[in-house]
Amino acid sequence: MNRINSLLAGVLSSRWMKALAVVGMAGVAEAQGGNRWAPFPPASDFGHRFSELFWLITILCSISMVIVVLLLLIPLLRDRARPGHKANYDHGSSLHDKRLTAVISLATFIVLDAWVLAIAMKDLREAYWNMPEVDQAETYPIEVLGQQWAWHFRGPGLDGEFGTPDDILEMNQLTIPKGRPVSFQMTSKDVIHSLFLPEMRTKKDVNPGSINKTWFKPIEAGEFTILCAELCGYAHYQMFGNLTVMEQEDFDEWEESASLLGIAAYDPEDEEAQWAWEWEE
Amino acid sequence: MNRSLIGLGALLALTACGGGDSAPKPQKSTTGSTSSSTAETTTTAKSTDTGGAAKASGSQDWNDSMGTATVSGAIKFEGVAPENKAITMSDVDPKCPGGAEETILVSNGGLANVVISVNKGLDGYKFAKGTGAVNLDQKGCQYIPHVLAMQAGQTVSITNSDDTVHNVHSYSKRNQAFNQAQPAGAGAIEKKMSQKDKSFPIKCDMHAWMNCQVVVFDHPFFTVSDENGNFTLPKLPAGTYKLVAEHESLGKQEAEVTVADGGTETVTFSYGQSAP
Amino acid sequence: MSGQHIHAEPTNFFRKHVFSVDHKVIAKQFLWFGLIWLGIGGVMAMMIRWQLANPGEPVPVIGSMLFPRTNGVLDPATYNTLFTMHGTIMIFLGLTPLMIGAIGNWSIPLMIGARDMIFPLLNCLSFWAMFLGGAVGFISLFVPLGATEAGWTGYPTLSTTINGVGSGETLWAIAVFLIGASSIMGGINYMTTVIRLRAPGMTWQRLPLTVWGIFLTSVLNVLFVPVIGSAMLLLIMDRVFGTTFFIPASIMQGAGGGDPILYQHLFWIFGHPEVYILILPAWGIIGDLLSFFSRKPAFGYRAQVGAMVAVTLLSAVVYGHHMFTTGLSAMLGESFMLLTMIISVPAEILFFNWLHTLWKGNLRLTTPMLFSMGVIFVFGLGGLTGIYLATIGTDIFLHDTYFVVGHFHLTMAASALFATFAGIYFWFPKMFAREMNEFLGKTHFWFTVIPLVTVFCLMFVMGYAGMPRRYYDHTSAEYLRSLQHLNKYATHAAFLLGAAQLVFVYNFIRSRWWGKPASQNPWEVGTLDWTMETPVPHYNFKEIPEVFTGPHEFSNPDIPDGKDWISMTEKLKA
Amino acid sequence: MRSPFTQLVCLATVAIGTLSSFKALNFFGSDPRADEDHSQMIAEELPHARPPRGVPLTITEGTWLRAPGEEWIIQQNELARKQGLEPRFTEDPSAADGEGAWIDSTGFIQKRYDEEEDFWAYWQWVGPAQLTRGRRDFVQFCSSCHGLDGDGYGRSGQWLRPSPRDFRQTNFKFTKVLANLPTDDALKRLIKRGLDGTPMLPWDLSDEQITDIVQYIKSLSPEGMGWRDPFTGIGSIVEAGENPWAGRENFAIKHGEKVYHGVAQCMLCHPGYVNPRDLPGLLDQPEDTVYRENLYLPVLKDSEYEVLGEKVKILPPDFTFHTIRSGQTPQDLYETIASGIKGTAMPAWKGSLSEEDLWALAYYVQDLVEEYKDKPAERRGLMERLREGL
Amino acid sequence: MNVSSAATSTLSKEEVRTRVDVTLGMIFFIGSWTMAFGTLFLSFLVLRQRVGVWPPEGIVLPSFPLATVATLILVASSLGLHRAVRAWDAKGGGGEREQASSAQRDWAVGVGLGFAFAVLQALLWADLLAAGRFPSSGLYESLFYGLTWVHAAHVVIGLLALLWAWIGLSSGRYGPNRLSTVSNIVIFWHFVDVVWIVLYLGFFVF
Repeated sequence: MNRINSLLAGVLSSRWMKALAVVGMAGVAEAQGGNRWAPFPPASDFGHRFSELFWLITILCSISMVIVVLLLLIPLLRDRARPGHKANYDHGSSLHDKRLTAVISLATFIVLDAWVLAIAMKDLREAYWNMPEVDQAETYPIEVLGQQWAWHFRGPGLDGEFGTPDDILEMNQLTIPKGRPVSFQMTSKDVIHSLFLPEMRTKKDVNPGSINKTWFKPIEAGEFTILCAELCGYAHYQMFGNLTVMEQEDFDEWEESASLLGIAAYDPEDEEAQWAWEWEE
Repeated sequence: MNRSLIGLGALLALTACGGGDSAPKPQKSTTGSTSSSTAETTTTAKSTDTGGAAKASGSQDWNDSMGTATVSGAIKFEGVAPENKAITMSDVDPKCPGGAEETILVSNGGLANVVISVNKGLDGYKFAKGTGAVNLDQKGCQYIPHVLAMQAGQTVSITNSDDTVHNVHSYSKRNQAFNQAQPAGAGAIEKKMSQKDKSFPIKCDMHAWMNCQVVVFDHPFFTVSDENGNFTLPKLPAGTYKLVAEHESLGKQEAEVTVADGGTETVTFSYGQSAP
Repeated sequence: MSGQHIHAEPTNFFRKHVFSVDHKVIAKQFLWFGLIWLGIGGVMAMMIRWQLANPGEPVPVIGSMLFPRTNGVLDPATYNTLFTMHGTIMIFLGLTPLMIGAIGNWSIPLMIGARDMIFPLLNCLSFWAMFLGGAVGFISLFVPLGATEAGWTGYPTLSTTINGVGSGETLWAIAVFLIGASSIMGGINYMTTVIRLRAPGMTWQRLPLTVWGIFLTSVLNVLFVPVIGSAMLLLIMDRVFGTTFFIPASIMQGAGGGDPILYQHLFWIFGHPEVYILILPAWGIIGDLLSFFSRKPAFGYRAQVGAMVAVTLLSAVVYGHHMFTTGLSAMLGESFMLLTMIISVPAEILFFNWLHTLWKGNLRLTTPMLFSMGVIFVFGLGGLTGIYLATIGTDIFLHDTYFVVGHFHLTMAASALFATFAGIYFWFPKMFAREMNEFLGKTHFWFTVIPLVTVFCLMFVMGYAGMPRRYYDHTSAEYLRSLQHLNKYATHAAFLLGAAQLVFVYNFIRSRWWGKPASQNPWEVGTLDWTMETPVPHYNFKEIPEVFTGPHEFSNPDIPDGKDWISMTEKLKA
Repeated sequence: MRSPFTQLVCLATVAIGTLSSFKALNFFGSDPRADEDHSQMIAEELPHARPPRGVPLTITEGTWLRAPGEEWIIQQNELARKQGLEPRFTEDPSAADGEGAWIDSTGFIQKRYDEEEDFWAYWQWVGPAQLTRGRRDFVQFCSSCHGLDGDGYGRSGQWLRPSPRDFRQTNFKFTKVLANLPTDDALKRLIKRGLDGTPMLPWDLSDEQITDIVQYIKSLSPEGMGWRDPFTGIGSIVEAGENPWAGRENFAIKHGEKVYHGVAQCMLCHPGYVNPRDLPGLLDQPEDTVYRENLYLPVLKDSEYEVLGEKVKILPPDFTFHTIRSGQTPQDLYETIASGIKGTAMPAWKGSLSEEDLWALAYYVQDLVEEYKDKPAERRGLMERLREGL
Repeated sequence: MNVSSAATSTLSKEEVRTRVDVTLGMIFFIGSWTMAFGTLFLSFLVLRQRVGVWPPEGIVLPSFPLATVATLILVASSLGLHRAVRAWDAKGGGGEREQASSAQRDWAVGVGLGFAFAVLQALLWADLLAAGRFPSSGLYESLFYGLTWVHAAHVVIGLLALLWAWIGLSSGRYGPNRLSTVSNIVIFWHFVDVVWIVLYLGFFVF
């Protein structure tokens, strides 16, 4: 299995595969022209893993589908009813047929499902569920509050603590540093939303009444998209925002001035505006 | 959806929402509060513009020669006057010189900036609108005067003598509120106060300490106590009046006074720290 | 035999055609009811596609009639209502009555050799409960403050009063509740009928696959529809009586209030079996039809039945894959991923057997056969794309995008719809004693399958490119603007698909009244329904037949008279 | 009567009777743990749990609302005439028992005398059917933030800053009118445009729906306030005249920088964007001029707007950081600057600055937004320049 | 239970077949309804688990003695009806079934206790409402009212069905075939009984 995996990894990273990926992502090149057929390339670490997994499944599924279509087409062309032609009387109940059924089903399961399952599990355990500890200095925590129809983001500011005057509050705009794991805790005021960061290849529902967690590690700086992926009412389609990933030094500067502006905007009498919660481990 | 689908809904006789809202027939104009106005006032008032106030019939037009009596007096402040806190202005605007609060100004036991006016006893007269302008200056990042009393119809002319910008933020109720910027060197802001108005502040948001009080009366019998707390209300007709003294933080006091033609009466109001 | 008495045929119009207890009449009622709702749902789909391709432009032809206040433009609220009702209608009022109500009612007694359902009155009630449900759902479109806008899944807290205090959502929940009650009644009836009223000799292993499919669907109906019924009750209470089952008390602390995620669990405990509720009869029907028209026994009959039973058993324990992004724990997520992968094994067995049934057959490419093969094709596409969604890593990105829309339309909608069409074309001669036009039928097939696959494969591309579903206007967010061209292509294909259904409507109506009279057994198959005269007499079988052979004994060398088929009531040579 | 079952039944019957009579005598009383206020408290915690029956959806009575005066009516008719349309209002002197009124498609405007206040003002009649339509649309679309009663405190409106409008306070920030209250058209424009960077979205509602909603919102004014106050002024959106800098935008920006830091002293509340070493040179001021502390941070300002009875404070935006709420084109910015922002510290500048200065300010602010907002590297450069030598 | 007793009694083959048919349908129905109530209990357990202290502190709880008595009464009612049906099954057969007076008495007592239960249920609600606890007061109230409402709806349906069966019985309309209907209604009533016991355990015991 390992050998197959490494073989696959080799195939996936080969030039041949890249060519295929380029075809697949032709949209990226074409995006300048306004139209695309593919997502923008992943910008988070496990985004790349999931992209590779996607292409693996695509290859396997394409092969399977081709076989199915062939098996439909051949009888369609070869075994049409015509005078003198007789069907083969076969209940498929012989031991041989039963074995064949079992073997082919199992083989399909192994090739189609088990393989994918194994890689998916590996990816999930190594990346997706490997949530970073927040007390690691490099983890950047964010609290997300969804509402109809806007995203609120709260960064801890310079002191690294939530619920203090220097918290950074942003609406429909999220700024995070590049190359550091970003850890999210999120909840919603009213209905269920879903934080969808297409370039980061991540998505997590934002539920009222409970705090949901997710994380990712951006590996490219730039401007990205925030969308809402769970129907949240009338203006669901307008609930989008902007994700800015900054180089660390830009981010430091940004964090400082954002923090200072946070302090400037802090009104101790307006308790209601301070909606931060205790960061849950 | 519900209303968008009305067409189909109507077809199915399932519409649940209110039907069309065709323009209602214009109605006889009544406020609903009291009985309808008389035809006479309607016509007279129609000729005047939005401001023109016509009191009930039976009153006579006022002119200055009708008043010969005078009420004068003083506003006393008992006890130790609180010290006016100094205001540090330079960290907000270095062009402001600094100063102190002017809420309670006491000198020689007299309380300044108290508005004294006649409240009751003028029913028999009809007063023309005031004319002319009253000046409100902004100097040293303070309003001068700190308390301004004026007659409806007069114009307040707000000037800026500072080398900095102010915004004149009026909180008037019956006269239109406004919030107008006034940079250094800009011309005066002229605002006509056409309606009587209870005491309201004018503030500057850029310099949060700046505020002044303005009262607009619909008659000419009002004044503001001077720095020693003295005041004079001249040219009153003979009669019995209720005098009201109003201070921005210490509140209102009332007194009844009766004057004869040509006579002079003295009234003294007295405020203290524990005044109502 | 109880329930097998022959009562006199009713003469009263109401007794005969409206409140009839005869399964054949009820099947036809379900058929018309389902077709009308299918049409309404289809028109809604066309309006949705129009809006997606031309956001904010007035809907042509019907727009100004339906939405006079906006001059025919769909506003976002209306759009939300449309896709909500499109889903609800297609699943609960379109496919369920057609597949389970019409085909189930028609075929079960006829195929197992019974005179009627075991509880005829319950059968009648089942239809009228569904009718009432449909009526309530329809009324919900016109109530003040708007119809339902929370999607066919009706997730709280969007579906609670937090989002809207209008009664549309409440009526929607009541409608789903009533339709659920109808399904349960039908399910109990079908199950008991199949268990108790099989003709002598009709052993479980001679049961046609259609009956097997509907029987297993009934099991799922009886077991899992009550779950959605209860969930709807709780939702109605939340909306009307102010309870807080699904409404959290405070925003950040869950304590003290309800739990919106609970509803998702309840919904998908029902919702995933519902997918199989719609697909199991389809599998059964095409299992039979492929054999019938290949003139070849159903390959691996027992394996097919076993696979369907396995799917039935597994159906309820895989529901978690609908909730990978709601914050399932890692353990639950991995378990559901594994279980979901495992449920593909029965599907693989079915595919293998279907394809093997065709292999070396003698294929009569009639319309029902084409549609059956169409099911293999579209279900193959839909099923394989299920792997992306079963895998958490890819599902995280694809969840709630158009990829999902494409996937479930191919599996649940297109497959079930194709099987339904196959069933209608197949049983039409027996139902209405007239034949449907084959040429129009084949035209219908080709003009359905090609645009349909185009539309939903384009949706795979859209989803892969990151386009979320249930958006009123994909041009509002910059990220999606560059995908708008895909929407245009999809809409063109969808309109073609819609137009193709007019061929079916024409064919159906023309054949119903003016078609060629049908012979007793035009398809030359041996199941019990085709052995009786056409039209089917009142109370079906004067004498309960005795069964000697299986349903798929085609091309058996032991068949007498040199035919390639044998009636189930005949005996094989030797 | 001897079987144990029958005995059980008898026992149970006796028990029921006893219990029922105890019940009638209130023998059980209420639970000692019961806390009178507690149920109240929980009910308050769950405002959303209010059963929908409690939400009235139909308005049975029409209402008089203040309308802009005759000038505006004539202006509207002029506008319609210019667009080649029928005049919007027709004067009918015989209407209202000969009192006369201006009639349009939705209702009519009349000049009415208020006896109690002794005042003449223009009033508009809004019928119950229109209010009901507006009410329903309001509940459907607006109430999640603005509350079912228009109190600005719907479930989604909580914790939101800037907070959603409480329509009972009749205070609208971005209507861009010089008077206290906006005309219907100004409000409609605001609803259609939305406010950038807030959940107040551009609403894709039909014109008719928005008209109804606007009428309903106006009718939420309490007695003697807002559109029920005879003395309020209602005005149209401030008119931007000829753009004096057309074709010379670069000069406008330069000049705007001077106005911003100089005569208008925007930096008293907003941040300054020039290093204080360079400021005297820019403004022709003495070299030793002192500027306020923390020149690069905006100053928190009071506002007239209340949330839960407390006045909230508002931070003037840093144009290189915060999102401008009401449009970023020079035209939008001109309108905002000229008319001020109601209820906040931002005054109206029209009349206080020359048109040239106003436009220059608009161009300068637009330039700040374009150059630095969401551009981390550029903004960092700016901040470094500002801190230099400090 | 009825099936087995019927099988050993004097019912004819066709009667037994009918009994099996309808009882099978009833079993499927009960299975279905078990899922429905199972869903409600699942919700109950999930929501209850979200609250740290159960029952929540500081609120008025429904009266425990009242509920206990109600439970006993419902069980007694179920037992009475069961005895009546069993007696008829044993004695019935053909058209010669005699309505034993004890069976009739059991039946009457069973139905009467059913009504008594309904009254007690109403008292339980009245008690709670009088204490100012409404369905919207909190999660406990939501659960209590919500679940008992659903149950009470079944009680009402069950009582109506029992009354209907009683009318049929007393008019002598039911031959042995239709006695299946009566036995089915009683099975339903047992189910209602069991659901109540689970509710009682959930709300008052554990």
